[in-house]
Amino acid sequence: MTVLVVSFLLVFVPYFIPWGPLDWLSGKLMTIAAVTNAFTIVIAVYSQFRRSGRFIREKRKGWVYHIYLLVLLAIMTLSGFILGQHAGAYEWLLLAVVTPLSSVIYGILAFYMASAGARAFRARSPQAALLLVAGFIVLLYQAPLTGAFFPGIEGAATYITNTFGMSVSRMFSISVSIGAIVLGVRMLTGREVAFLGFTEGEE
Amino acid sequence: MLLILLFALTIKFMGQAKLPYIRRVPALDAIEDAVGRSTEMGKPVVCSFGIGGFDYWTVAGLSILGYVAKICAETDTRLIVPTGGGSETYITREAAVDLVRNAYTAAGRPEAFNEEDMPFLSGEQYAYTPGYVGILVRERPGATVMTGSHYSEAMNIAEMANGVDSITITAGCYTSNMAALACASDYIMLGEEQPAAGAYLSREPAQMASIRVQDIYKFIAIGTILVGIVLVNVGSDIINRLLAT
Amino acid sequence: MNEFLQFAAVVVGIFISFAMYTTLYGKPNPLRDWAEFSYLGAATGVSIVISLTYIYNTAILGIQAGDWILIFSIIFGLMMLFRMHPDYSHVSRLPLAFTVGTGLALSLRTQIFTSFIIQINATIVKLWTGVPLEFLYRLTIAISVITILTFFLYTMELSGPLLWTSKVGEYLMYIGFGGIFAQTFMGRLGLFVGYMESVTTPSWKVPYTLASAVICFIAAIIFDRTGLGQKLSAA
Amino acid sequence: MAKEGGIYRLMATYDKRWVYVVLFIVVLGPLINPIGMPIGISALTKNYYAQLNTLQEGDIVFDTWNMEFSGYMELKPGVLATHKMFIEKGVKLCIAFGHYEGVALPGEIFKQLQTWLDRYDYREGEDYIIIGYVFPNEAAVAALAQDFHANVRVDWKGNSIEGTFLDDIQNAGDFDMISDYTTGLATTYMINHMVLQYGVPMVENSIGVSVPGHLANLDAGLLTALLASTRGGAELEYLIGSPGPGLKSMDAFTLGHYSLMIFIIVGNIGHYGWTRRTGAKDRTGIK
Repeated sequence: MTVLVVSFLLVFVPYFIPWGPLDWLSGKLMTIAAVTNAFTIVIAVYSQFRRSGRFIREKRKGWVYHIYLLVLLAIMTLSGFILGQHAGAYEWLLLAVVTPLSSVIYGILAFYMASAGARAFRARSPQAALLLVAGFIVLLYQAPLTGAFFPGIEGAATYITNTFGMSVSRMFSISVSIGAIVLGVRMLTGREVAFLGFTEGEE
Repeated sequence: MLLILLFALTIKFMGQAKLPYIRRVPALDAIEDAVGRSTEMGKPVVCSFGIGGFDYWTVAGLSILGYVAKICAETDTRLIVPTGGGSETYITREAAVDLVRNAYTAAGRPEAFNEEDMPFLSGEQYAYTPGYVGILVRERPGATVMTGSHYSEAMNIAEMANGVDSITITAGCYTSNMAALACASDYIMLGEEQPAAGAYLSREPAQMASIRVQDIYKFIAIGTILVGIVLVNVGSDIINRLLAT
Repeated sequence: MNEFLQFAAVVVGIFISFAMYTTLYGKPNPLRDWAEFSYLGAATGVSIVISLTYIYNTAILGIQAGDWILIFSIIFGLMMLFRMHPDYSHVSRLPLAFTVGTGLALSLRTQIFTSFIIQINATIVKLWTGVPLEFLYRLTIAISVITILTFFLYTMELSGPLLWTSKVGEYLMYIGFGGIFAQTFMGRLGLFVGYMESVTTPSWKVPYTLASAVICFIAAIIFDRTGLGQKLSAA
Repeated sequence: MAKEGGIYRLMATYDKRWVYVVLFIVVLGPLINPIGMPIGISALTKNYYAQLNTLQEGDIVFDTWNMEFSGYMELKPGVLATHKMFIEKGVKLCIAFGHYEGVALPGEIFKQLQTWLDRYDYREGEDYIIIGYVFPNEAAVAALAQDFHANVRVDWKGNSIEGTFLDDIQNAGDFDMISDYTTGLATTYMINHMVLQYGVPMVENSIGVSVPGHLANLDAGLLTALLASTRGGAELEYLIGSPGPGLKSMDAFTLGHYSLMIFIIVGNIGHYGWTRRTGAKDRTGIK
């Protein structure tokens, strides 16, 4: 707890009271924190290993996939360290597997959004009707072709996005920041200790 | 200094222990109905609390999970809680497991609690998502309650849940996600509704107090904006300058 | 990397992508799982390498450059790893508290400005600037922000004027959502189109793309019809 | 499929997967043989173009690629067009990644820009330096903003950055502009710790998902310009008069939007016809 508060103050205060040594210290603390956080990847990987290990040991359905996964992981890591990041299996896998799939995985969301939109944009209540109309106008504007033929659409669309849409985002960022602040204070005043891994049982 | 003022205010209001009134969020009734429905159909309920660490949303999501667990324990409905998805979720998971176990114990049926139903689907977001979807496809739950901080995988899950026609109750934790989820799911807790619901359910003083404090801030914000706009338009930018400091 | 390897990378990449797209068919099938596990394995590998490189470049080199205080980052980091062992997980609480503390400080000290004060400040503007359209914009923003904020008040019964404003706020919010949904869709579509563009240029990729698409599509159907998919898939 | 409610019901409750198939076709089709539809230029993009034109030769731009490869797929046109402008103007770039997939980007991007690199003799080390993956989390961003050289000692290939144009950089304030391409990774942190603290102008290439949020920032003056998604990129290509992937994919883009709209219309017609006959209800999140 004390560590928490102290480290908080050491980074928090210098932002408002510019004073050489303090700035230096806070800067260093930030770097340290950054590096410390970087270590958590090891834990994530460890838990991945444990899970796969369980699958393989108990010969659960699909355990072969887990062996494949671990092998791939090993190749990737070793090659990355031994041959460096710009050569060998590491680079090849990066180009052949990681980069395409990371695009696909997010790209698939386009389909989900399409089907969701096609299902949800039905004028069945005032709210839904508003959603439908607004969404439709903006969609219409976003199709580049429309802009070429009816420049007028831009006015309507930007009016929707830059006023209503923007206000929603703004309201939201306001309320969330409030929430974050309050939660932060709760943590600092020790009202929220669960995040340190204490659970209700221990407290 | 404005910031210090805010902090002082927060602590002061957090200090006072009196439980404020909290409006009931409509989606809560939806949760009850959904769980009831899946009980009748003998289907399980899937409830997740996000892939974030202990942030604003996850705290709320956990309270809602506790509530769902309570109903499930009482009505003897199978509850599946996919966990993991982020490098911090190994902490939140411990809390969640405890929460659910307590709920079953409170309902007097500790033996019904089965930790195998709270699988840890790895710390990677996009290993978590297929795992989650896999659960939905295999178990075909009657209700899917997705709370806490879910990010781009939320659409993915919501659409799948809808595909296996389970009632989908989601909570959006950022704007574009809310807009999308509002379309994809049956009931949605829009942003702040989620913490409010969490506080309403958990009845935990800290959470309720913070909702109260947040409302006060919102009032301050509204007031400032109103006054500010009026002043600015009669030609005095005092508020802007004050805030700019 | 020689020509053939690059070519192979491209082709494999295209095929594995379409294998992943078979998710959309909504039925389990081994192709998809193969793609998924490949991604998981490879991506995890990358993240290990990169994170450790970052640690090396920042901390180790830093210490070598005489920045002794950075030694703590290593110590804390190692203490962090005790999280993995249930009995000693308490050791990791110190670095955890430290990182949470600093993180909290970092976010609080600025977030309150960027997403609270400045946002409010930006809403307080001269409504009438002589341009009617501008006036419309600013008025709408002011009204929307206020009304929507009232929609999110919880510790009091919404009644009288509040009820009214919150209703208005709700409607305005749904208009906003309409726009936002469209923008989000544009984003995702852009991503998809962008990727498809990259697998169709230069034009020699096209046959491979189409072939992979067809193969994967048919495979998905077969796996579903024959029930093989259920048997061979990972879950 | 069409039981009571007939065709209407079919129109209201068709199998989702038809949407998927159609989307695939309308996107792949025009990409394989383009149609070349005209496009309109949005005000946002005009502003972005104007902002970039304020840069002088020799200015140092902090060029942060806060995107996964997927994000690059969406922002590609914007990224390429923007960098063409940078190269043409002889701006010095300090390139950083916000995601580990970033290491795959330079090869890809500079391959696309090869002709421009040659034409303006734009070299790594002299004109641009890649400092690699330096933004694992908020703390790192803040630290780097406060003291650049204490946090960055070598570039992504391990060469020291001593004696390069980066010697002029002490803290984030010494950059003339931040040009960010974001999928929402480190961007908020950069706004908090660089723009807010050191007042560096920041221009943003944002994926469509983050556009609403960044519009608020733009309006609040935290960002100086915003380029929205693939479409913005295409428009920028049009403005700098160098057609690229963006303009090529605009047909697919248009058709993709139109197809969704058609599905919506069909759905609504079906919904009306169906629900009016049989009091049936279908569900979504909107009350």
